[in-house]
Amino acid sequence: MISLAHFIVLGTVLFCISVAGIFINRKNVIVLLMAIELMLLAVNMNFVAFSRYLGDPAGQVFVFFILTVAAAESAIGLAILVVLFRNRSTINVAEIDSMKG
Amino acid sequence: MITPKLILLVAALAPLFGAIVSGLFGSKVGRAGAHTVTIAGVLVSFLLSCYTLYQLVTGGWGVFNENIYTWFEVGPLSAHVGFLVDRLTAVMMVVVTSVSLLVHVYTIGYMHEDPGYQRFFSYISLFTFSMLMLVMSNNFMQLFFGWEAVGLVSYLLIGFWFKRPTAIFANMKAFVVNRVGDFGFLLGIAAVLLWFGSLDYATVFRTADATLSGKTLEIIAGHPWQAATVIGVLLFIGAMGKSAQVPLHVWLPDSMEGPTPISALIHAATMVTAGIFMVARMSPLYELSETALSFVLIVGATTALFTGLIGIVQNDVKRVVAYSTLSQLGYMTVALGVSAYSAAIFHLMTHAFFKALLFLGAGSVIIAMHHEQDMRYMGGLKKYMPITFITGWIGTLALTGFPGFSGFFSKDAIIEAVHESHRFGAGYAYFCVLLGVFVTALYSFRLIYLTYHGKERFVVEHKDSTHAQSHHADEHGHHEPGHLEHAPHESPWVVTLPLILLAIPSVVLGWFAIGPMLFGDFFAGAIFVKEGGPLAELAREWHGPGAMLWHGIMAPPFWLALAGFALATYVYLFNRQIAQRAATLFAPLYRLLQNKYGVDDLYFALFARGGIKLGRGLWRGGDVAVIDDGLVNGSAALVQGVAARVRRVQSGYLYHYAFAMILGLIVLLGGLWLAAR
Amino acid sequence: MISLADILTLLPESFLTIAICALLLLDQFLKPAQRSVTHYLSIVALAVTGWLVLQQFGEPSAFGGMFVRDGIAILLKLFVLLTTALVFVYARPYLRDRALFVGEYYVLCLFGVLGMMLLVSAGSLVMVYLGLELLALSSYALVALNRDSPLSSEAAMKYFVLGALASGMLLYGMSMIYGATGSLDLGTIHAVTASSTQRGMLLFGVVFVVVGIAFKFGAAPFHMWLPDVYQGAPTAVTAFIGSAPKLAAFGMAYRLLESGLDGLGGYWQLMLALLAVASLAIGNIAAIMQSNLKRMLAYSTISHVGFLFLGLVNGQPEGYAAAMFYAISYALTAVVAFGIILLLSRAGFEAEEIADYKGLGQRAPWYAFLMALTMFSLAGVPPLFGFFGKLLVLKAVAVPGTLWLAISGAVFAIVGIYYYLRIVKVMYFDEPEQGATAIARPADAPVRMVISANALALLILGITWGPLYGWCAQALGITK
Amino acid sequence: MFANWPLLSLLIWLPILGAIPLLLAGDRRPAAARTLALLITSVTFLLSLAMLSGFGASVAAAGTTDLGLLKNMHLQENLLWIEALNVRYHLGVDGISVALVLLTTFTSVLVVILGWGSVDNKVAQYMAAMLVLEGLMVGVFCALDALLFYVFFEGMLIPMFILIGVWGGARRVYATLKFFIYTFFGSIFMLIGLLYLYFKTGTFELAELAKVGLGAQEQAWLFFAFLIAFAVKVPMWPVHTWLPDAHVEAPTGGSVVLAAIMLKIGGYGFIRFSLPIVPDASMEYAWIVIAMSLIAVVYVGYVALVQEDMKKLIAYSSIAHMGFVTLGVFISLSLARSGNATGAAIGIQGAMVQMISHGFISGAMFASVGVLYDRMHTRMIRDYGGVVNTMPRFATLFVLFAMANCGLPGTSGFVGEFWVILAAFQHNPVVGALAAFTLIIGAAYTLWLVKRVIFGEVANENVAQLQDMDARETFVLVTLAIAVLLFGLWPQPLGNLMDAPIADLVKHIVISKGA
Repeated sequence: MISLAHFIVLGTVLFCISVAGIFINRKNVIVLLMAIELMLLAVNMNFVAFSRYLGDPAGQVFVFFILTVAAAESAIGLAILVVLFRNRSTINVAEIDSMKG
Repeated sequence: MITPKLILLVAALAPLFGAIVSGLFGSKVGRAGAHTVTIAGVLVSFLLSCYTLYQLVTGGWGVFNENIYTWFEVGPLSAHVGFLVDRLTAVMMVVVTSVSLLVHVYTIGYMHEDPGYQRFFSYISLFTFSMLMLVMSNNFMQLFFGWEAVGLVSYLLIGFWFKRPTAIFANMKAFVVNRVGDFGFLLGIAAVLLWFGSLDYATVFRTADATLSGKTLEIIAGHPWQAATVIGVLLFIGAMGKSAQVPLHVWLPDSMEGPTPISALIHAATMVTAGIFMVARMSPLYELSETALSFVLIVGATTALFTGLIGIVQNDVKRVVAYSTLSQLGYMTVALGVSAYSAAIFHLMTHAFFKALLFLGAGSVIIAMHHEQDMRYMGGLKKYMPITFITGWIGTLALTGFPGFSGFFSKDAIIEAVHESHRFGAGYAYFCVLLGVFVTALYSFRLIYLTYHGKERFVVEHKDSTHAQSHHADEHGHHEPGHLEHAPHESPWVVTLPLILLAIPSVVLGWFAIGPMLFGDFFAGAIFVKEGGPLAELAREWHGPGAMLWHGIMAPPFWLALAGFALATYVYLFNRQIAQRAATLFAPLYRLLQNKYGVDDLYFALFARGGIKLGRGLWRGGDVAVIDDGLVNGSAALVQGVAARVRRVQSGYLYHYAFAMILGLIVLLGGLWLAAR
Repeated sequence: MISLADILTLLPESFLTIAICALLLLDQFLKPAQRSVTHYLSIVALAVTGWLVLQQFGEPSAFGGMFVRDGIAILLKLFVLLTTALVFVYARPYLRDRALFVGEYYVLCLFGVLGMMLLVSAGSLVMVYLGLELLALSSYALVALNRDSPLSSEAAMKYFVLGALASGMLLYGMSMIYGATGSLDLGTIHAVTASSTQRGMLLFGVVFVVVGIAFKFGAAPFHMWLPDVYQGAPTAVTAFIGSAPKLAAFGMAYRLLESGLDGLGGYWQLMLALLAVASLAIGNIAAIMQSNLKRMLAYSTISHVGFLFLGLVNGQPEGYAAAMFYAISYALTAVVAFGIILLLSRAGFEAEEIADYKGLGQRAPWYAFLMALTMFSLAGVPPLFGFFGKLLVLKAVAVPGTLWLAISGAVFAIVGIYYYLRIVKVMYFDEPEQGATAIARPADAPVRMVISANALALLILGITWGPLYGWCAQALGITK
Repeated sequence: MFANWPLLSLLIWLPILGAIPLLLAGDRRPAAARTLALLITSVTFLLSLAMLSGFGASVAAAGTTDLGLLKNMHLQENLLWIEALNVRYHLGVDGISVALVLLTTFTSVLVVILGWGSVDNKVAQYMAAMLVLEGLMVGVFCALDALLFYVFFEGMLIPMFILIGVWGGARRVYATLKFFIYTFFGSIFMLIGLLYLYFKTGTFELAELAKVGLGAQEQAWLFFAFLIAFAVKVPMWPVHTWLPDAHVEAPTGGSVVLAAIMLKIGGYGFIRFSLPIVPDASMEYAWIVIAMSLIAVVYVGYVALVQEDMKKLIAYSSIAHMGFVTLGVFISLSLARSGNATGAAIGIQGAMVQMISHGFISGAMFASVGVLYDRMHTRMIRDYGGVVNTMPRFATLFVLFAMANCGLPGTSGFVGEFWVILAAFQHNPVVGALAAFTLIIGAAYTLWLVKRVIFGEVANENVAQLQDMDARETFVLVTLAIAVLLFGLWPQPLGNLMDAPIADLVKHIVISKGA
């Protein structure tokens, strides 16, 4: 029998993975975008689990919103990525450090 | 309506008027105008002073004590300007105004070439005013006013020739050393206020005994000091400054950098005696403390002897007289120390005249020598300037206390008084004053012989090339020593007249003044002496001046003076090599005297140089190094340093930024965890 | 069920939405020469929205409490609109010089405004999230507005990634709170948290929510995006991001923390206190070393956030009022600073290096004077507006228990004074460099008038700030 | 006739608003700017004289609430400023303030006249800054609401910052930043203290704050908050190092204002804040202030002795003289507590008189240095010597001011020092002695300056070229000289002015407010 706790743990694990993905990865910006998606999904997991457990649909409605926004977000992210590549001809995270201090 | 108040006011303010006119409008009124108005002012004040004295002596007036103007009031405490005029004050007024008057006249001749003519007259009139305010004061605040005012004028006058480096050094030295005295003086006043709650003479003197008895001040734990002693000593420190008592005597000889008239007026006759007057005025306080009086006594005795010794080796004619002034001031102080206040005042009076006479005489010589002051280049002047010569002798005889001359009476009275006294230090003092007599005679006659007798040690050469320069009194000392453009000659009447007028009291004053002043009740009410003061002792065997004269010839002082005279005569008139030989024979002693026991050098090294070193240390070490560079700029630098590090955290790398956020998150979680449990 | 009342309540927002769409369409049919039309129309739109906000049609809350319209919301909205309008005015010449004078700028800004308006009157977590994202997404796009600038795109990327990370965390926190309280409605959450005893998960969520808020504000250590974005973004965009969103951020914080999680005040106040001190320290210290004015202003923003948090830490109506006042005063001040940068810059010259301001006092005395006013206001020197913001927040913490916060605030204010004075020094005490021409373009007379009015307002509001604070207090139901 | 005028507001706002037309006029017509500035300052001065008209008469029932503070406040204006915080625009003057306000308006006129010739770039701005400064300073002395006071107190920094920074000397930037940050550092803690008091009382009214009871711990904190603020302003050792730099770099007018008025605000603050609000803590920690003051007298005196820069020397002497102010104030506190009301009154009177007279003297000294600087463009003592030969009139006045600076009786410099030393002696003879040490060291550094600058042979070509003062300079210095002598010979008016408030203050501080 899978209890709520399992879902929460799973969500947490996913969340941590995505976070790690964001600050451990030093190669590719695309990976960052994926990590972000993953993070949102982790959150969705939580919401769905909770809403199911609480028997309250609102949580799942929120999930829809999140999914929508996520889509828009990644769209903008990719757009920025394109612009960045146009200007820098690289998407290597370790090379975008022209502003510091 | 002529009231005493009006008379006194006019007496005090007339010189001030003269000073203001000749000072602010000197260019308008011109030289003649300047000296006319100032002399007129002083003359008025002289006549009124004489009138005042007359009225007080004949009992026309009672003691005058009124507040004229309220200076400042805080709650119950108030500080006034007011006059307390009794016989003591009146005597001082007469002395001050008379000498001042003569000096004014004398100045016409002495300064006639000087560009600062009006300025000079303005100063000496201002001085007269300040001195009058000092002696006429009826409270401590005004006393301090006058005290500082005369100091200021003396500062201005010593530095009158402000181009001479020595002069502007001397006047600064004089002022600062005097300030050391005033330091004590002001504290003394503060102490008076502390215990009496008033600054009025009358109040303080009336309640002195009752108020101070049993009062003590304990600064070092376990060493309570008597209130009376504290007040006495502190006030006397002020007197030591003004009256140039050891160890604050160093400024007086240097003050000779000023023009001779003020040496006579300020640094011999009047200002320097302010201290003496002050102590006499405070007799009701001093009588309450044996300790304070012993202190006074010892300081005075030391001054009397040891400054006199220096006089022997001086070559500058004015400096010899200056040192003799120091030693005479010592005598007066000794008199104060043995509570023979009236003797001190008496000597103050006689000394004022004969010392002024000596100074003015020296000045007359200096004029004749075209501002050559070194006795080694004089000699044989008697045939050139008879009047100066004769008056010089009179002054010297008075100074050395030749029987019959005024100095004799006043000085012998002091010596006798010391002899009678049993106060701690009296023995030492007696020794000092006795030996002092010999020393006095020695340097006085040395002066006379080197100046007026013997053969001329200067050459007269008629060079017109250097003629012009000698016509600027403030530019002298430039020509090579002992060379004069034209022969010395007697000074004009404006110079000689004062000499003559001063010579008269120097001779006769003693005869009729000593009786009432010392042994009569002349100063009754003004000066307060406990029972059994030495003068009372003397009074018992007092049979008039004649007897004193006779007795004086028997007494040791006379013989000591005679010895000094003889020695001087032998050495400086007949056999001058001995002087050199003695100098070489007692070289160490000679050198010791030459550089004044090294006191000046010591002070300069200790206080002037030391002060500057200390200041620099505090500034560079304290302000600049520690506070500014250390704390102020240091903290600034610290922030900058931190900032430089903080910057590096902002590395520009996305993953570092993210990492920072995660770190923050973790910290918050941790903090929460800590807070929650 | 959407009732008419709900629509009425949301009339300003609805109007703005429609206006934006209309502008978007219209802009397509305009020649570049006619771009001004968009400009003026968008300002008009803002003005009308403001008017509608003032009218307060409909009920004080709509959609079952998802949307609340209380005094705070109204006040914040008004100032958001005002600030944005000012930004539009100042930005115009800058944009024109740079081929950035395009409809997108206005549309995106207006979307951002819409997001802020929703955010400040959010009554439930969903609304908070939506408003936030609407603001954030348009900001990302705005930062990258200048497609040919490497810096802009880099800034945009950083902003985007970190922003996404932050909103992810916020969402995660929200999910926890949802799980703990079983509701997305802030009112309910408030009720539950006030009572509920077992708080483990709730607190866990609170931390993430606070992180989300801190990021939006740019409080250390969640400030890393701020300097780069401020510097990288076109100044016109920086002006927008640097001013109005602070107001929205306050609204968000107020909604989440006060309306929602008041019951846990003790905990999040502690966190905010830590963040406040960190921001004060890092912001003020790092600003000293900056040579780029926009970057310096970014750090100064961080330090100001630190001050603003002091108000929140207090957790009383007075504290919130102080924080709100602070946000408003900061927004109105910062917009002047950016405005002057905008005015001084020209085609090919960004006027964003501090060195560019050497001798401005001689080259353009009036601008220099306005800039000086702004700097003194930011530094918090009386009698300027900025001082009273600081006064109020310090007052909020100058009470037993949090005195240490007040003192640390004071200490860092001293550190901070230095870099503001540095600007004044550069403008007045340094000689202009060779070739630095006088900048005063006759074209922008109206702009100059507006910015002058805005800057002088800092002085005048410094003397007559009473009513404004009165509104803030009233909005928070303080009766004096 | 002025009874029902908002006179104080007029005094504050006339100069400040007057600055606006000046700024608008710009540098195009410097002559006009100068005239206008002179006009405004003179009118302000005349108006400020009108303040005196009401004095002697007791105050209308307006604020006769409690001991001391409001009872003696004339010309009160009490409006609500910030209703939400109950901050009031409350102005009023008692004798203490009146003296300082008059000093301010008087000095400002002279400063404008001084700037007439010596400032020739950006004249309008210079004059405007001066005017704003004047208004704010008047405000400080009139404010009866702590926050209002603080606003004026801090606002002053801006014009002064500009004055030093724009018209200053070579190291002006360092000096002016140092000045600003130093002072800001001091005052910000006072602000926290005030806010804490507000938390306690819900008001910034000084009169109320003076009444509120405070525990020993609270008082201690507040005392030190105030101490930092005012010690920096006075300035007291060891937070004095901004002053020499500021003075050296500031333009003549700036130095004059700084020395003559700004420093006084520190002393005024001690009298208005520390003593009435936290008397017990002030009593307990008086020894700290006394020690600092004595260090100022002795240590700083020695430091002044070795300065090579005239302005620095005078700046240090200012610090030493302000030491007497703080000394007098805190001595009198402990005297009052030990039941010696007279001594206490003497102390505070002395401190106040010292403030006023130092205003004249230091102002005059800096003005004199300015006169020389305008001719020689150097402040180094070694570049001078024998000035008296070429500038006799100047030399006369300079010697007079120097004498006043070493506290010669008959000059105003004497009065304050005299009283303070007497009071100090009553508190503790050793303290009195250390204070009296200024007689020696003060004379030493002042006269040495005179000796090196004024007297002696003409030192070099430049000195030989010197022209004596023109009418304008003469007017300024003579006016100051008259003031110096007048208050030296006739200080009673000051006494009468300040007697009542000081007596009440003494009554007030005797009462402990331990709560």
